[in-house]
Amino acid sequence: MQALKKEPVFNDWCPGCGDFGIIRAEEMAVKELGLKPEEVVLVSGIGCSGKIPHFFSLPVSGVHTLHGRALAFATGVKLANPSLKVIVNVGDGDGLGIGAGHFVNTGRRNIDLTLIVHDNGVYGLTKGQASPTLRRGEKPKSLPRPNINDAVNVLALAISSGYTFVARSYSYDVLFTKEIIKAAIKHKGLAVIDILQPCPTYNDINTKEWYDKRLYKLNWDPVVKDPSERDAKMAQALIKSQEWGEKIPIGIFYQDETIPTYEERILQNVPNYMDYSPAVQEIVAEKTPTTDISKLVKAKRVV
Amino acid sequence: MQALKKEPVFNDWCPGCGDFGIIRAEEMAVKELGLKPEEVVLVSGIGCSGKIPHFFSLPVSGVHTLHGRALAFATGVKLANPSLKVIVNVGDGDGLGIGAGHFVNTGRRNIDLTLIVHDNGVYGLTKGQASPTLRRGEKPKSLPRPNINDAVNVLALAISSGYTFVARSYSYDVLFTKEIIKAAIKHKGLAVIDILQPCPTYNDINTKEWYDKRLYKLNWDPVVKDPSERDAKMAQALIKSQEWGEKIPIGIFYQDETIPTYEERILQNVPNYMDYSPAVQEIVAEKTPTTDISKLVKAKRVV
Amino acid sequence: MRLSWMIGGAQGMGVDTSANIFGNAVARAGYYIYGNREYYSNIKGRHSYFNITISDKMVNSISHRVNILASFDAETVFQHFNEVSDFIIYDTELESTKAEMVKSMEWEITERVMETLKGDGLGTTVKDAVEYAKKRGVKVIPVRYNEVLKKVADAFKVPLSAVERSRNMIAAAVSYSLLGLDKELLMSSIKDSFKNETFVKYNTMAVEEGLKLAQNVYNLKRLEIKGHRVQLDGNTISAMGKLAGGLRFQSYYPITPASDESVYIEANQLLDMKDPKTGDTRKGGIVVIQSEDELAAVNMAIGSALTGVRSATATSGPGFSLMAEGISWAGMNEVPVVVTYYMRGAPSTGLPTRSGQADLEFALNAGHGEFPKIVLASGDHVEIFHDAIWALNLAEKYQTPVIHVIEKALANAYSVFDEELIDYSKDVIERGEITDKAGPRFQITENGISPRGFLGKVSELFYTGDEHNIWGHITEDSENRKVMYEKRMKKLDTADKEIPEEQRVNIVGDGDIALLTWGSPRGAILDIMDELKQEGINVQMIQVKMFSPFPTNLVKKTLSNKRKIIAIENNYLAQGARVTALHTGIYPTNYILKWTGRIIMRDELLDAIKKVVKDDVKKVVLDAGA
Amino acid sequence: MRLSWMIGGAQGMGVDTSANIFGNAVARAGYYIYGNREYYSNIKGRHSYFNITISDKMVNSISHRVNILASFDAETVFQHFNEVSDFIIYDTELESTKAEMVKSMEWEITERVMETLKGDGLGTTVKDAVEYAKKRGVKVIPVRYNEVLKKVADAFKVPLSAVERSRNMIAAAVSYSLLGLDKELLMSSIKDSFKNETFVKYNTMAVEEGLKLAQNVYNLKRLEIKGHRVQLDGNTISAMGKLAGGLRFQSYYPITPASDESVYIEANQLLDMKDPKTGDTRKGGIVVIQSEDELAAVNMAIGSALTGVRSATATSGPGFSLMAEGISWAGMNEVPVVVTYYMRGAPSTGLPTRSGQADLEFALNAGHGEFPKIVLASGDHVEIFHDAIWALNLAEKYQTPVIHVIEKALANAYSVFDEELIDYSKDVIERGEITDKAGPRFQITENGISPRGFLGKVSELFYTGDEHNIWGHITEDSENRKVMYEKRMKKLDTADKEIPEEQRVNIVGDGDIALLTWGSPRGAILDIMDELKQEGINVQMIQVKMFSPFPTNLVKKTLSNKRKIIAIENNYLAQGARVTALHTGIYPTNYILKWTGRIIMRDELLDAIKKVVKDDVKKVVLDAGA
Ligand SMILES: Cc1ncc(C[n+]2csc(CCOP(=O)(O)OP(=O)(O)O)c2C)c(N)n1
Ligand SMILES: Cc1ncc(C[n+]2csc(CCOP(=O)(O)OP(=O)(O)O)c2C)c(N)n1
Ligand code: SF4
Ligand code: SF4
Ligand SMILES: [Mg+2]
Ligand SMILES: [Mg+2]
Repeated sequence: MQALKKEPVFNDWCPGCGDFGIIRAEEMAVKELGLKPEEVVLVSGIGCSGKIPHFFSLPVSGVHTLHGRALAFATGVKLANPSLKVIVNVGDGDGLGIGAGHFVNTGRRNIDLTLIVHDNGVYGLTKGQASPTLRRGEKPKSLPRPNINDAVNVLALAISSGYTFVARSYSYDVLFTKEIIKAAIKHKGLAVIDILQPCPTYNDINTKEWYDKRLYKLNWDPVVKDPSERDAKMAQALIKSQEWGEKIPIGIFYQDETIPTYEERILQNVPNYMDYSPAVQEIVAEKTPTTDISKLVKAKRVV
Repeated sequence: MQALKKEPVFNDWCPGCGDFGIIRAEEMAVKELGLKPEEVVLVSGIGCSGKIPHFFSLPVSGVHTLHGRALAFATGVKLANPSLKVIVNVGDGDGLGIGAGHFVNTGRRNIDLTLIVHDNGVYGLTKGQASPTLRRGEKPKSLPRPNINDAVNVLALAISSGYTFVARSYSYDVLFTKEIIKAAIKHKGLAVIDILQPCPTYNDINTKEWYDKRLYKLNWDPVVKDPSERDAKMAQALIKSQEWGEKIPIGIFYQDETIPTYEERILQNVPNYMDYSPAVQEIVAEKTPTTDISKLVKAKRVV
Repeated sequence: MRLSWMIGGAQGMGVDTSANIFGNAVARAGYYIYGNREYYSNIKGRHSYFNITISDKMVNSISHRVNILASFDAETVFQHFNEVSDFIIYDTELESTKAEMVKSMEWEITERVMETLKGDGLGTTVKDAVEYAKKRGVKVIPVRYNEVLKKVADAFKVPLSAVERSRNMIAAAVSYSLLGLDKELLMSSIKDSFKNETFVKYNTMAVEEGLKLAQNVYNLKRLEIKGHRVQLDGNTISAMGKLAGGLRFQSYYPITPASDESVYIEANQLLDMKDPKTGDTRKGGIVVIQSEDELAAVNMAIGSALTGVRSATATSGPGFSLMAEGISWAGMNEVPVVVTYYMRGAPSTGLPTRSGQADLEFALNAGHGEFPKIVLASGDHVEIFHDAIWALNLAEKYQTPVIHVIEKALANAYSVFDEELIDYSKDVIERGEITDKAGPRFQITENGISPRGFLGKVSELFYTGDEHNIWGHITEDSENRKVMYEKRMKKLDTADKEIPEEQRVNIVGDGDIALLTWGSPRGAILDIMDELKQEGINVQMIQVKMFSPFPTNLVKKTLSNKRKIIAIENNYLAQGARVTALHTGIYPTNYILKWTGRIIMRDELLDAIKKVVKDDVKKVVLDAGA
Repeated sequence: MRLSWMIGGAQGMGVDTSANIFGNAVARAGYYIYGNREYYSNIKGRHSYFNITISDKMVNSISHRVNILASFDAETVFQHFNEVSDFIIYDTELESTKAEMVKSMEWEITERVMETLKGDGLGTTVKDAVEYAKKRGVKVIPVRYNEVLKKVADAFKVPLSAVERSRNMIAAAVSYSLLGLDKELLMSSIKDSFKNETFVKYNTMAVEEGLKLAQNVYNLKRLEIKGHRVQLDGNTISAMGKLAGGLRFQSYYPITPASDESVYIEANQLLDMKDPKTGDTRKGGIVVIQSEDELAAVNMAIGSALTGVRSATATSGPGFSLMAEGISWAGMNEVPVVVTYYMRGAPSTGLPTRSGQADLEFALNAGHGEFPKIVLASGDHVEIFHDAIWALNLAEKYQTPVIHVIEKALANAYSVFDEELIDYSKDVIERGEITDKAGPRFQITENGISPRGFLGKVSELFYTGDEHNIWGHITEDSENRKVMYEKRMKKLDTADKEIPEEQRVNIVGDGDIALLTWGSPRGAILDIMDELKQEGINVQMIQVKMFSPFPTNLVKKTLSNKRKIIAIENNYLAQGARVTALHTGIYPTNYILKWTGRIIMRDELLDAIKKVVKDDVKKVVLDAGA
């Protein structure tokens, strides 16, 4: 039981699962960016997708959290130690069903995180129920009857919530996905990538064949270079995000680095936040507190 | 203690609170539409705004639920008894902070409900913390330091989530608000009205004076008359929803009745749902079950 | 007479299907069956298995040691070779596969397997494992699966891959031969199980071939059957109970092992309903809604219940945690809502597809503040059915949330039993105090129960999670608080007075050794009581079914003056015994506990009880089952 | 010596401010003070009041019956006229206001007031209420508030409305006169309280005028003071304790009565920190984040804790319900996280601004599954401070969630006490087993504690809510499950062995009547022990501070052979006594309970104990306080 060296973890995704493309792209992105393993923390939710940190082949750290809550954990990790690179992988049910509240509200903070949505249209690990990205009227083989909910528009939702890097990719296009992930990690601020991820086991609608004939790459400039461009770029991205059907665009829809990150906003109140963050503060000196609250106590003196 | 007749409830909102305008408009709308009181159910969340059912002057019913969960309760009420008119009042923290997950996912269902957001930029009942609609950098008198979160774009979020009636109003313009509420109630599908509601106690930025010089009424056709118009109307609404600053539009941004309601979707599976809904089914006949599950049991017979 | 059979294979390879068909065929021969399913939290590739006990009497447990192991992959051999007493069926082509080559097997297991084999001087291949078993008297039946499948493929002129899914049926067929039962039963079972004609054909031929590979050993005879028998798992029977009990609204968020219940209800949403006035039957629809999370699920059900509709949700640990706030609201607002709580391996995500009884005290205390909550736990499939109806009645009678606990061990297990046991013509529907007149919702009454009007039927009904007056309006008045709070709490006393204690606890046997338990261990206990007697150990099973209100008097009386009180539970703390102690002041003298996520099996339990009684061991920790 | 004073008025009218200033001035004269605040869940207009006890010795309770009632509106007179023994200060201009005209007063209260007055043959005006009190020996001090205010307004040439907020200070000043203390103390207190010069001026003059309206009655002398004294409420002192204890991350979602703690930390986010190596002091920042809900709050704190940062969140009932799932994850992953649980009136939204002790069993059992959880509850302000530090230590030592319970009754009350009581130079910081080497996070150890590495300091750290192996990777292996689960649970035994039981329970007195309690009732009990002795009632207070791990041996020993065991709690079920019974098998003989949301006051408690002891009443239900 007490294995001295770490045994490799068996990757138990189904053969052909789109998640394989994502993990490969993500590994390559981390590697190519030259990130130090101990500085990278993968935070994931619960679902097939959520197992990704355990399967990662690089010696990074990983936190496999709760269904829907990955962004909250990631926020805690990042703000306590802003020097870390935090990448968050969530399922579409995970991130946009049960996790939608955090999806929206994290947008409002523009924390320097990368969020990757494994968009397979189903709840994989619970046997293929409709996820929030499955369109109404569709009936993948795991559903007894056509889906009666409308799909959420992930990209428009992200833009409306304040994400400053919004992209879509396709898991079987590993190299393209890798590049998008790299761009997202490099982006200063909160990035989301909606990765179209076929689930060959349950979703027989949005298959490789289905995507292959529809996907095309955006060829435009999504970057807000000056706040004055923001409204226009946002509008074009919002309109583009509605496109789904015969043609489906992938690529970067919107990017805006003119908005301060949450970390920068904290800096306004805590000037040394980046180099003297909670994670580096020493709280104990020979068993006693290093924190001096005497000024606070004094302020409450009556005599 | 056992008062035989119901004593009037004391309305304990602060003097001048924008909520007064909302309740008046809502009462008038219900009255002018000639809705029968026992068919109207007000469902609310927790906050100053959440107290509205208790203060209503018409003999409707009211369910003052949990912080953030009003839409879930309302969904249960409505689907169990689709003949009811259900109006949901939430605070902005209530509906878009803690309740954002339900806000988004209810959009996917297009249930025939009316959602009214009391948008005052603060958490009123907990003493004025920033709500999700307060813009970054703003410092109402109740905040010790400027707000470091970005505001969520309520209207764009609603449109991205699938709401089929999306409007904004202003609580001090009671007659206009009343008309918008009437339109929302009459709308077949899920309607949301973001009502700008000054909170004179905590929010000294978005005051009456501030709004009075900025607000203008939309003068356009927001209605999708045919699915082919959807993308264009949605795009124009999304773009318009970004407008905030010197000029702030109020009115109906988007309306689409070409999408079936959730109730209509249920009808596909349960043909007599509207006239033989759960609420009218009798489950007991002289103490014994009326439900005959013998076919289900038979299907499981081995011999 | 009892016979144990196990089939294993990778998830997605049809192990369930073959286990069901095999069991079904045996049941058609007049045998009772209990079958337990074990599987990983994984969709494809991990090891899963079904362990079945066949008996001429009703049976509610499985045995760790099985007579027959039907395998068609290497991992099944490695995981179970040590659990077999009579026969191992295995694939000869895998003989040289080494344990360390089976990547889907967790390394902890691989290590143990290798140790065991090496300890016996053997290598680490399938052949070695089989050898190990052989040395211990197990007979082995090598099967050339690919050859058989090729025959089938050739006969139908299809590629081998098309008939791949018949592999498991071959394993089932070989073992079926050993039983000596009519081939026809198995064939008809196949026919009834597959809708797709082609599959029937492939499987029929594969089975024909498989049947040839072994001979009758056990000599089972066809038994006479009176009436009908049904084969039902816990999820399905809970759904059936709820439907018969008048459930009309179910909200759920997918979660193992709860969601199958909701999916079943949804699939059978249109039901025959009798009109109480005309007597005519017509179709009526149940509303089933997949919500965005469990916060929504419970609150939707509560909203629905306010309209007078019997409403429920079903979940397991993680989801139940999210329902605590809603349950507290329902308690405060006296809303009849049922939460079917499927307990699985906890804490946190835990062992999502394994079983456990570690959430009992949480269920009892979930939700801040004090309010009456009724908590009942079923011990077998038949109990689940009637308890599901009962739960709906209790919720409405006492206008408060009811938690119905069902473990994964029952949810995903099935049993074959006499259909008359779930005859519900004698189950009553009690709706409690209902009014169609407007008036105060929360009238103060002696027994705490106030006449309840329905939203949409009565106007000016008010509800609030804040403390409220009789009209449902907020008040912070101190005196009102005192009285209204007391009124709510009194309902639990009323329930305690009204619900016969005999219905709240099952007491079986009259020995001077108390086996204090609840939920699924009931099955194993009942199934070994005779053997214990033969060993001179006279036990009495005290199975608590309702933990709130607790049947204090009866349990106290029953536990008094026992020679030993042995707590038997699927958890670490013996939570059922803790709750019992809280109410009775009586503590167990001994413990038999298991928290591996696997069901308590009758053979390990038998050994453990002997150890406790004969060797006076204070606590036995069980761990059988791969 | 003890003197009780009360001031009331509509929310938003500055009642708090005047109560603080009044108390502050009296404290400057050398008196100890305990002040309790009652208010509605409302922003403006509802009745709120402060009830203060002044004493020459440290005091931790208030009295229902007050010597002086300072009122400046009608509702305060109606709500409290029946609670005063010596003086009522009231506004003469309101004399003709009838109870039924006061719309902000809840009708339940109005009805009772009218009944009381009518029962005495009186009308229902303020004058009648005052008359009622007079008949019972209360002296009345009529004040013409508007006249005084007009004077002030005229003096500064501002409209009356500008000085409106000085009304409450006049009431305070009139009562201050009765005490006979130096005017200067009050004046300097005003100066120190308002940043705005103009307010100081208005209030100074208003107070000058007010002071003239009454004369010295109580003759309080200035007392000698050694060292410093502080005036602190529960929210603030908890924040201070956390900060001293090394808290570096606090997440919160606004909720009464918890959020003031977080707001205080945020406002004091930049702190002096000593560098352990150089000894230099520099500023360091605490991260405080207002999350979108409590699900996020708890999980953010957990995420932060994984980086080795001391992390906490603070909430009350509804929010805590939402944290159950996260707490279970933290238990599974052995994460040191502190949840400060402010208990308020439950269930559900309940009485959001009132107090309660009804969530104890929920706190103990929150989160599905079994995992060690440490739960401690403070009994007064000083305890809160040191317990806050202790909680952070325990969390890290035992690598598990710690729940620190503080009631609203302490959170919003303040006390004045000797500053040395919160000297923290002797509070140690214990971080438990920490490692900076890569390696398995969940090593199996004898005491259950595994060396903990931090995210960002050590690579290849893995966490998962699923059952995991020593590396933090998912495994469903049965044997690993058994061992890993046991390892986690052992930590609670280790904690139980290591934490001295004397620190987990406060035992005061040596009588043969046990007063079994926890949390805020401690104050009232301690404050009446002398009086009880004088009545011949010798009691011993057993205040349980830590409910998990429970100090079983010491409590059992202490409770044994008591003549009576009286459970004293702010709830219905006597939950603390239930938990005690679960662990010790010892049940209370009597109960004194209160669930109105109001604090237990020393005079009502004194009466109740006498009733229990002398008249042998089984259970007394308290209900004092408007
Ligand atoms: C609170 C809670 N509810 C439900 C579950 C059960 N659950 C596990 S995975 C899953 C859905 C997974 O779907 P998705 O997020 O789309 O991820 P995928 O498996 O498709 O990658 C659910 C509902 C859970 N673990 N926790
Ligand atoms: C789960 C939970 N968390 C926190 C609270 C405390 N709370 C009460 S009202 C409120 C915020 C109200 O703000 P908003 O929703 O904007 O409504 P408003 O008062 O502004 O109308 C909060 C956080 C609660 N009741 N429940
Ligand atoms: S179920 Fe779908 S998403 Fe999950 S592992 Fe299999 S293919 Fe991938
Ligand atoms: S605090 Fe603000 S929102 Fe609440 S009642 Fe007062 S003015 Fe209205
Ligand atoms: Mg998915
Ligand atoms: Mg608000």
